[in-house]
Amino acid sequence: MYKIAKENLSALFQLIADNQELYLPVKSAGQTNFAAWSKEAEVDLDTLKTVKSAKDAFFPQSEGLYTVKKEGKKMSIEPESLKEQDFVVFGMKACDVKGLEVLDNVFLSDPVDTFYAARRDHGTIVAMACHEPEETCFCKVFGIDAANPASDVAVWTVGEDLYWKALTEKGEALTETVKELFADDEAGEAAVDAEKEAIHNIVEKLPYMNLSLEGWNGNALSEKFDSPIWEELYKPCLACGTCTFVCPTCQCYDIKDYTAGNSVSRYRCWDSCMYSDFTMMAHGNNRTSQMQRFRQRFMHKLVYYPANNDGMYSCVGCGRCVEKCPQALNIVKVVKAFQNQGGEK
Amino acid sequence: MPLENKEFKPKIVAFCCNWCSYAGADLAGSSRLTYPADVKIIRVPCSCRVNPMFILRAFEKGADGVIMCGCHPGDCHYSTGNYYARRRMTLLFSMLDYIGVENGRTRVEWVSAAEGVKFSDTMNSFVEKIYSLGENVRLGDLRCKQ
Amino acid sequence: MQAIINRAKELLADGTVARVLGWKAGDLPYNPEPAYFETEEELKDFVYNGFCGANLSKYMIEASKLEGKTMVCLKPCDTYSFNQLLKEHRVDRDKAYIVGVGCKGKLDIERIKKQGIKGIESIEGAEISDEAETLKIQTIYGEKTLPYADAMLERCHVCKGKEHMVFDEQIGESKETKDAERFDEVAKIEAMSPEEKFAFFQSELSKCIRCNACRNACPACSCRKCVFDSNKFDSSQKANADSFEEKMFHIIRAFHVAGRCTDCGECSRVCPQGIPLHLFNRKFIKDIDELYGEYQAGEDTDSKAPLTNYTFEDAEPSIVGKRG
Amino acid sequence: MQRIGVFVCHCGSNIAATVDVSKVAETALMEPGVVHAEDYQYMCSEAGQAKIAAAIQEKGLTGIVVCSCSPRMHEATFRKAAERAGLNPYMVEIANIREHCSWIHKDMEEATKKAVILMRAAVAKVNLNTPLQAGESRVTKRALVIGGGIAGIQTALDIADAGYEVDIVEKTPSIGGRMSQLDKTFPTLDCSACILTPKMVEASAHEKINIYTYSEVEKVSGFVGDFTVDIRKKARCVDMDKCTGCGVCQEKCPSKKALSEFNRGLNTRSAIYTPFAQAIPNVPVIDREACIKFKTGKCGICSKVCQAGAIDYEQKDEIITEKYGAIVVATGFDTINLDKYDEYAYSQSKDVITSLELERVMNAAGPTHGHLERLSDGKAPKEIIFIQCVGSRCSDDRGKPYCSKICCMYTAKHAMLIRDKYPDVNVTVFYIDVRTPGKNFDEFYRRAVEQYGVNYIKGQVGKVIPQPDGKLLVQGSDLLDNRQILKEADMVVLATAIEPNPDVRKIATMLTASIDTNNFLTEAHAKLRPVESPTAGIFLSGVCQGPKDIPETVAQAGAAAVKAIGLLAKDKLLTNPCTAQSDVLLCNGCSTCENVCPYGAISYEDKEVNDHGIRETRRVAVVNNALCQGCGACTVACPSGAMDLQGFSNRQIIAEVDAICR
Repeated sequence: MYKIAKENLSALFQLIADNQELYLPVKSAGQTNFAAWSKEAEVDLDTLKTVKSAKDAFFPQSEGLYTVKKEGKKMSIEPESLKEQDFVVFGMKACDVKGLEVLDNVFLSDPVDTFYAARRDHGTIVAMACHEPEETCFCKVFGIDAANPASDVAVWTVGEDLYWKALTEKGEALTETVKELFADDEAGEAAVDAEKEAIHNIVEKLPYMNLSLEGWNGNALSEKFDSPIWEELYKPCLACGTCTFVCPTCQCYDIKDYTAGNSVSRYRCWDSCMYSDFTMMAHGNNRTSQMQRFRQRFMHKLVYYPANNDGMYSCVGCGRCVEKCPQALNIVKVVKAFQNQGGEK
Repeated sequence: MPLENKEFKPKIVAFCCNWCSYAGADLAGSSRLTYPADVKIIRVPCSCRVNPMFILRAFEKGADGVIMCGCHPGDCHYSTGNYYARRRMTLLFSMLDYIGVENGRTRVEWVSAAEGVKFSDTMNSFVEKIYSLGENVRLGDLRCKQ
Repeated sequence: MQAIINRAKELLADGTVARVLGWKAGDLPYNPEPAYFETEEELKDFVYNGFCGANLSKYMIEASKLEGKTMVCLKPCDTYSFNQLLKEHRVDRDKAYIVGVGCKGKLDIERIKKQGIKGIESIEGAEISDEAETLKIQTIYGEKTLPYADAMLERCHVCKGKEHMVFDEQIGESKETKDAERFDEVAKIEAMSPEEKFAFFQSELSKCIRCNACRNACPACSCRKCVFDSNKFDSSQKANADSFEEKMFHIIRAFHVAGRCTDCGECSRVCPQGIPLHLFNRKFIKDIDELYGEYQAGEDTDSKAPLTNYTFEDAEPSIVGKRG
Repeated sequence: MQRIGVFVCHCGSNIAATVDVSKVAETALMEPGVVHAEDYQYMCSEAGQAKIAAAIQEKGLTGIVVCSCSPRMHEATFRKAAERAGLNPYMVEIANIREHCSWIHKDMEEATKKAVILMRAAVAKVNLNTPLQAGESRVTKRALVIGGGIAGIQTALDIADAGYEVDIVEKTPSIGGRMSQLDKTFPTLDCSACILTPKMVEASAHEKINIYTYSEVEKVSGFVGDFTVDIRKKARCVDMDKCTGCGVCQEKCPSKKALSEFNRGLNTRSAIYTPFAQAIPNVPVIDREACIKFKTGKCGICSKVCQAGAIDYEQKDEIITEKYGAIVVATGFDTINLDKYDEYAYSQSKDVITSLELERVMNAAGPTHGHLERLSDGKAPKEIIFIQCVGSRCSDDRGKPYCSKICCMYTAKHAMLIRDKYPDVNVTVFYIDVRTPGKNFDEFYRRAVEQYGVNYIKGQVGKVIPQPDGKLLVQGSDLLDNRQILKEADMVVLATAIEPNPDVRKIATMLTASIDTNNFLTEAHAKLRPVESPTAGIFLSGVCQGPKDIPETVAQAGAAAVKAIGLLAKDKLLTNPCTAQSDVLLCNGCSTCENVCPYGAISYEDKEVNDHGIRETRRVAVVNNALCQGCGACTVACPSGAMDLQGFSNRQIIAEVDAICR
């Protein structure tokens, strides 16, 4: 267990950034999101939830795949290179770390997504325990411990200090490079334990933490799919992509081409199942109504994904959709709606 | 023309209405009134056919200046087209100015079929302005700059 | 609120309307959602308080296709949007029973949280009937108070007024909440140097995640298919792969609603990244007012919109440079 | 994928001297879709067109790009050539590498680069072209002639003689125009009225000609073959059917102080008047501003003396709506206002007059009954000075930059007539140049100098100073002798520049006909289509197009008539297929497009649609292709992009933009 005073953090960031890229929560134009560290950046570790999750660091919102160049009648293809540089993501929370596990199941299973895999290989995650969890959080529902992020390095905030503990080899390696700035503090264990307990106490008080997911599993397909409840639930939905874009586990992307003069670059970008052209094909669209699109998102999180991943849900209870949905719809309301009407059906 | 930066060859798109300005450009041509080759003309039936999307598209793809020419107000071949175009462009240019794009990169000029001289004068002064502003870096897609 | 519920029950009971479009209480103190109510029983969840900011007029596009009338609760500012939709033949007046509901300014949960308030358990003072000028917020980290005005949405500080532009009946009083000039923010930007303007918008727009919430919430953006979703202009975009695309999207979106935007403020309210999108629309409104005469979209249903109108003497585009 | 052929024209050396045409053709082969490229001396020649046809057939081309002169020049030529070879004519695009490239650039490398880019833009566009079919529209077999001067009369007579109905709309109470105000005509010196009056009579008597005098065109809508025109027949206050033209009313009218327009304000007329004795129709009008009855409510003498009972004070303006297939503009000219030419003392001295005023002075029906006398004191002048180019060939904004063309000749005429009738009068002419191109023109001028002893001085007049004794001191210069001249005159005549009738601007706007900076109507092509306006169905007759003398005007009037007849002879016209189209699935039915359509071509219908499985009835825009003229205003007004313009589609224009910026 190492300790570093908050006031020395910029020295820590500088030292990390000397050797590799560093992404961390930065406040810009009033909003906190993960961004590359720079001396001028306004680092914001106080805001519990960045607007977007740290998903971008591993699976960017848009990313080049390859470029086709044309010279006269000759064509050449230049693939985009894979991530080669090591980098650190600092300040993720336990839920976001779990979110990566959800993405891993998708992108690292065969056929492996090489772009994602390269980023995972080169990335070291320093996650922070949630000092003050909020009413929109429900990570506990998915077995996540807000006080113990399953990252390479875990960090706890206690008063004016941060406590630092490497949990993996990658974490050890990172610690080696920055150790010079740390103080050893064996007594820290106690302080950290107190912080963990405080977090657990708050978690118990939060309104969503004891949400029941009973009945939601990979086997619930037709029962849930055919429920008339969807018809009521989707109605306020604007069909925007906010929930999917702030979500740490949404993984759908579209592949598009951009024509730039004499070259065409093929890139992929996040897609949203809320969009009317999601999975649009030549014949049209599988899902023609917003109800179907709305249903898709929650069925995927709570039924389809568990069906394919040994019961694991693809929601981590970060609560970003709860906070950001323009019309106050979210996965919690969906689950509750089924609970309330469970008996009536 | 001041050529401070000799390497900079601006890309300039000129939208010209078929009835007045395009004919004005033809007259400039047949009168051998020169203006820089940086200007490329796109023929549209009327200035009211020019969608703000076209102008932004030109900037996206690397244009350094976009000029739109139409019939003088009151002389539109379709009676009222240039009036709508005038309002549209005024608002669009104002918005571009508002977000910090140099004002001189866009222009509207009314050029009649008989104004070959005005056409070439306009293009000369516009190109000169673009040279003075230099490359457009605020309103382009970087992928097109490579 | 009870008066609205009572009236809704009556209208449902006597068959005047087939459904009620209002808000349903959420599971947190601040997250009611737009909802339809078809029975007296369902109305038990009806809520109308300071957090019912959503403009319901756009929902009337779909509701106009349903059998029977819909009772829709519209705040004064929402009625402008309804009128504009009416003007564009997107909603059916005969399918709407408009209850103009009173408003004392709507609350912005993002703004409340920005002031360091978290772990919210309950909020007092958000009820429409409350006379309180202060919100009392109970959180797991202690009790906080906040002046009501400090928790209001930006749009309420420049409120267009207490009048409903269209309604069948009115329920509840409205309160004057305007305490700022509508165009001050725009004027401030106009006064900046080009470099400052560019830096300002670059930093705001770089937050855009292209979730389309602004567009989808906007009552003026009522296109069946947006140009940014279609191949008509070869302009289909799904993500901002380059910072140009943010500008393109927001400029064109603002342009498409220029002269049609009622300045209802939904775009800024719904933006998950807190981008002050109203600054685009309001710039056009300011320009239109200054160049072509004052015009308030949605004030009526028969005036000529500024961009489908002209005078011989209209300002030339070169005025942009001359105004400085 | 299209199979595109690119044809690069040398235009002799017009293009090839500045643009490396073979390089343009070579580069074209690199462009997507291009399967054939060649260059040739003259693409528009028969041999050139044959090459295009051959390539279309041999290579199975689906679209072609011709890199040549302006599409305004030869687009139609190449479209026809393509059509003959079996290709839809709208699969042809022109890259304008002459007017927009070779003629304005000197550097071969630069011009070639630009030509390549223009070619690329055209290829990019044609890649997205679709075959279009021209529709048909009916032709209304009736012509409208705006203006009843000699140009309008001649055009109307020629059209009527070909068997078509013609309406003449004349603003003043009588047809006749400027020519009716002239005394004699050059170079034959025959009497203007003697040759004009028979034409006027012929027009009024022609069974196919209908004349609206004291009337103005109020509104024009529609398009070639099918114009709808509102004509305002101003209240004459005299019943045209009842009036016998006896003239008693004019004699008895007590208000006689109104200035005579016909005599250029040199004398007065009664409030009820016909402009001149030979007026057609010979029916007076009441000038309401001068009429005592209208001013005070009392009087009514004309009504009392009119035995036919034709006076009708209650008469109102009448709007007549009529359909026409063709419209001829013959609005003529006026002299410019001399307010800005203080130095000639026009406003200070009655003895400084314009040449047109001199015509009235010399005319037997004029204010002096044809006697040459000073208007200030009625004395016979002994010394007359003519000043040429007053307001013509002017480099500043006081006057006109052009030559008024007729002044040199009419001044020679005036000088000659004066010297002939009053041999004791000295005549001096100050001129910049004497311009006498025309049959028997120079001979005429030389007669004035040699036979009649008119004193021509090359030089300009700086100032005319009225003297206390009534004489006019003229300060001028003699450029040939290089000396200043001070000369006293009894009369000064200003050869005042002519300008298009000021009303023409309003009319041009109504007709959407182009007008140049001098308010002359623009022709469709300066050389090849001099009597047609660029707006189809609008023809130009007389001075409204440019300065002309009478024979030229008559010739052009005939030419305009022939063009109009050519149009009226057709039963149907092919319409421009480049019209707007609305995509049913994208249309919001919001009516925005309708609000900007100048032709009322857009309406709304409730249509059953199947939008990817969603079946519903939607209000959608429908374009009437016969009415749509293809301006594109609607396409930009439409936020969803549902409205698009065939031939200039969003994607086509964007492809051009991309190609240029690439």
